Amino acid sequence: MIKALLTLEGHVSLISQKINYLNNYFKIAFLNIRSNLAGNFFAFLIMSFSFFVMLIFTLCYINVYNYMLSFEKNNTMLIFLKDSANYHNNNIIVNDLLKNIKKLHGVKSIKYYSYNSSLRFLIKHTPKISPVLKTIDPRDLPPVIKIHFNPEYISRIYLSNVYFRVKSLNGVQFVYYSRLLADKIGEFIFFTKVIGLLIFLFLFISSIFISYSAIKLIILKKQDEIEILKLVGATNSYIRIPMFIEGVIGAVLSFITSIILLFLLFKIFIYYHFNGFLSYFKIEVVFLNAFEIFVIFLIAVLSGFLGTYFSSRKFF
Amino acid sequence: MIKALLTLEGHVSLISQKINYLNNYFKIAFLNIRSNLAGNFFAFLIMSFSFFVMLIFTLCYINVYNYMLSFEKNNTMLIFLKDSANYHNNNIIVNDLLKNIKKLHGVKSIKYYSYNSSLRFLIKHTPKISPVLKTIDPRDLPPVIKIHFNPEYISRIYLSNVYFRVKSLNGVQFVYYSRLLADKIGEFIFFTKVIGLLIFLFLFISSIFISYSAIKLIILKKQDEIEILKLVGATNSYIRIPMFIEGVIGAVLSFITSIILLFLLFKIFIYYHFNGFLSYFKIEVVFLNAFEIFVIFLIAVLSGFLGTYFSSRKFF
Amino acid sequence: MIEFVHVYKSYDKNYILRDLTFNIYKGEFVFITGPSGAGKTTTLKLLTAIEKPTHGVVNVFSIGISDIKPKDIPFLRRKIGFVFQDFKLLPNRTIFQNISLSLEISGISSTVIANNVTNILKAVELYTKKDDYPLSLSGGEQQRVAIARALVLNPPVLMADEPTGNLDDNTAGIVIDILKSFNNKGTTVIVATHDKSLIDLGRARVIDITKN
Amino acid sequence: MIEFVHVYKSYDKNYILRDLTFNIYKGEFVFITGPSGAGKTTTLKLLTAIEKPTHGVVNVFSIGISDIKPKDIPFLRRKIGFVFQDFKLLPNRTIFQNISLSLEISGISSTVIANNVTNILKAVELYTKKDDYPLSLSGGEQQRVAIARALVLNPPVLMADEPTGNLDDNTAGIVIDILKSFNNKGTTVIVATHDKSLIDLGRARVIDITKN
Ligand SMILES: Nc1ncnc2c1ncn2[C@@H]1O[C@H](COP(=O)(O)OP(=O)(O)OP(=O)(O)O)[C@@H](O)[C@H]1O
Ligand SMILES: Nc1ncnc2c1ncn2[C@@H]1O[C@H](COP(=O)(O)OP(=O)(O)OP(=O)(O)O)[C@@H](O)[C@H]1O
Ligand SMILES: [Mg+2]
Ligand SMILES: [Mg+2]
Repeated sequence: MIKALLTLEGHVSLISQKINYLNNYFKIAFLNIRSNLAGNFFAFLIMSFSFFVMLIFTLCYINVYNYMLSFEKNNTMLIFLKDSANYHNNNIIVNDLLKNIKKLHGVKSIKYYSYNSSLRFLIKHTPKISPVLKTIDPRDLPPVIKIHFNPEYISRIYLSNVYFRVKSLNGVQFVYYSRLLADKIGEFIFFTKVIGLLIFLFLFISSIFISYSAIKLIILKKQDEIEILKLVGATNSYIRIPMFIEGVIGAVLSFITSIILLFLLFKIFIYYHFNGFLSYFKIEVVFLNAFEIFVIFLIAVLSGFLGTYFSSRKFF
Repeated sequence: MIKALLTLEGHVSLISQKINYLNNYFKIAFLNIRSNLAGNFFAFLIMSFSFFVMLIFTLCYINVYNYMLSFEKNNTMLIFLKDSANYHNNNIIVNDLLKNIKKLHGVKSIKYYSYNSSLRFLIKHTPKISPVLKTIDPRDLPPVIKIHFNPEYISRIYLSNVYFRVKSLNGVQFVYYSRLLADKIGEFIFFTKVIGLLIFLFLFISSIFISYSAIKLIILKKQDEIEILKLVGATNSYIRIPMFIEGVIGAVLSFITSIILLFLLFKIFIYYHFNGFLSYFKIEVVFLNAFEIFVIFLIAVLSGFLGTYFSSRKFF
Repeated sequence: MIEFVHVYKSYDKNYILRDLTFNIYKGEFVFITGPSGAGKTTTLKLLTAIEKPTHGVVNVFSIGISDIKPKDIPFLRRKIGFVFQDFKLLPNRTIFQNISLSLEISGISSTVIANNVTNILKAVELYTKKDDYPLSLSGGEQQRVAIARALVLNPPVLMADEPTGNLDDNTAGIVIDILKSFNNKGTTVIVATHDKSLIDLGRARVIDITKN
Repeated sequence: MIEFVHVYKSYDKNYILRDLTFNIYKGEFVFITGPSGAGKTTTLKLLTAIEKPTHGVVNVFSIGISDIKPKDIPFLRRKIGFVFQDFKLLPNRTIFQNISLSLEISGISSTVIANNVTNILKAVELYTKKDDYPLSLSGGEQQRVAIARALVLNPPVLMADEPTGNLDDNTAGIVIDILKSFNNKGTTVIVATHDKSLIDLGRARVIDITKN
């Protein structure tokens, strides 16, 4: 009989009831937020803190990763040529060499330095000993060919292939590329990825957990209220939906706060010319791009949602 | 009359009463912890997280700072000498120079490289162009004097003083030290200090705040209980002291957990040879020393205490 | 409408209700009585699925309480107004908000809510206190708020647990009159009480759970 | 011992008590009465410094409630057992722990506590429920626990707010007997109630706060 009553009632005013409910959910959520401003403010601060730590980590990670990548990608190869007394002969050999090297896949640009420009090249690239080099007779230096590679092609195997090919060419005295560094950096990038992922997971779980505690803090205050609501006939969704709204609003607001805070800090950082300083070390500092921000935003919303989910589960 | 009663009662069994109280405070604290294991575990986890972030930051900060300092402190000065055709004359000038330089305060060691050893020196210090240098005639190079400074003496002003003094000496062609780098690094160290302090303050306040929320979470659960205790005649200290015990125990346990976690992470880091990799860049990674750990421990205890203080204040 | 058939209820193997059988018909006014600790509150809790019987059958609106689905419980409770012995008012909502709660959870529009709540507050003589909070009311006033909350949804069944425990005889008389008037309009009313004078005042069927 | 001299008490400019003057002497048994909302509970709250008078003087043990220092309040409250209208028991402590609370906060050793609590639990006939939690007790049983907690410290003054509101006549009689026996041992007992039959049962001086 009660079921018959319910379905009847359900059909009569289903739509207006749904609207009333929806209206109510938001009303209750905002009422809850207002009625426990202090508690909600704490929750908000804790969540902001957690997202802030997460954002800072992402920012650092992305910059370290970029830096590492720039190491790997900026690889150039120096080819020192045999010094031939015969100028004409020399020219032919060099032209041959350049042609051969150009044929290699992934070579972006080739530059030939005669012994004169070779000295200028050395002076430019090793400022520390430039005064010494200035005293050197250019003719003592060998000509150099410098190869730039297409970053997409670069890998350890590719580089060592090119190395052996070039070495076997006529007129080449010595080929230099920083193989050791490349190896080490490859290894480091791998671990940066793995550890970055681990830390990110850790931060994600922590941020769910922090949302959880923050919302739990609010729910604990309302434990008796929820008990009474249930006794008076409130459904689960009536009790939980406003909480989810609260949780997600909290997460979004905290996220916005922390991203603004991070952006301001970043601007201060730039303002004090650290960027200039770091670019001295060839470190370029970039802010998070829209996609990264969006991903973290989704994570924030998700952690607000999951936090509410877990903290409100036990009551039902 | 009530006061008379109180003082009488106070004198009769003061000591046994004090012992009973003390006994009780610890009993209540442990009872509270046990009776709200879940809540306390959350609080513990949140606090661990906050201390962990703080410790990681300190570890990174100290390593970055050390690295910066090593830059500043490892400063050497290279003095390129005028090339004299007269060998004998040359020797006298060099000896004079060495004597004069030795007189300067803060000079730790001096090394003279004749043009032969000058080349070896260059080859050793600029491996990237060593194949080029190998083709150079040693006689084209000037002799070099290298000065190592006592790290304690080094400062920008000191270095520029020495620079001008040495420059004016007889037989000196050119003095090189990386002033630009020193300037930039000095600036960077300053900002590292300031920003480090700011972030540390931020983390300290956050960790108080997190202890605050964690303990608030526990207190909220007990709000009614506290109200009733007060109505039944409990004094403030009776209610608050067990909370302080709880708060400090929580802080200490979380601190221990997070330092152990950090140490394990550090060991994993070392295990995967990052240290070796970083030492390639002349970065030496060190763990926190006992003093630093102790300071953060004090901060942990303090934040547990202050957290309890602020969160339990409003009830009285 | 309400059936108890050989109902047993125990907490931790301690039987409170033993072989309790009775019927309450639509539109009746019934007193449930027994001394302190006899199981009056427990009997009412069985009717709203706050507790389930250990043995036996409890039927409310032809629904068996033993096998009711959790998601149907809220809808059952909306059909039964319950005045709790300890009132169970929300301390951080005003009297008005406390009473409108029962209507809000059913998704009723706010104009209807305002109207109904005002009427019921006038009936229990608490309209002047509508913006006060429960903790600032006296025990008797809180009891009347609890009654108002149970009645505002105009439920087919009203259960009141010791509804006059904190009321002086005058106010108790007013409350009984309110319950009677709802009963006259067709509401089934069940009152649990130990108060002999209240039973005398009500003059209705008495179910003594200790004599079953 | 207890003096009310021209006491006024208002909440938000709304005067509840007007020019209330009375005396209660050491060892007396007194009923405070009046209809629901008259200010009985408020009167008792004034005695334990839960509220302060708006005008007038309230003296308890010759201490003026208006100028008592916050740090002296706990010691005043330990001298006055208070049975609250809504019991105020701790839900997460057993009956035994609830009652021993009053003793623990005074720093009394646990052997003495165990002894005293056992005695008082037997007096209110709840010894078998000593390890249960308050929420699993009936309303009347909870009321008796509240009484036991107020009495266990053997205070010079005992105040009970509607101590039999949830009790049937038999149990109410037992409670009144307990109060009387403590009164005979020298405890000053003040009972706030609207229940005429209880006042008849007690046969003691009645202060009607509405007639002052
Ligand atoms: N959740 C529970 N767990 C264990 N025992 C309980 C629980 N609820 C009630 N009881 C016990 O069941 C018995 C009956 O309780 P109930 O509340 O139904 O009594 P009552 O008739 O309403 O009494 P009163 O008039 O005092 O309110 C009591 O002895 C009580 O201790
Ligand atoms: N904290 C408060 N704030 C505002 N008004 C209050 C407060 N406490 C009590 N009142 C009002 O004071 C009046 C007297 O309350 P009190 O609790 O003293 O009544 P009572 O005589 O104990 O009644 P009952 O028998 O119903 O318990 C009531 O109308 C109540 O609404
Ligand atoms: Mg009951
Ligand atoms: Mg009262």
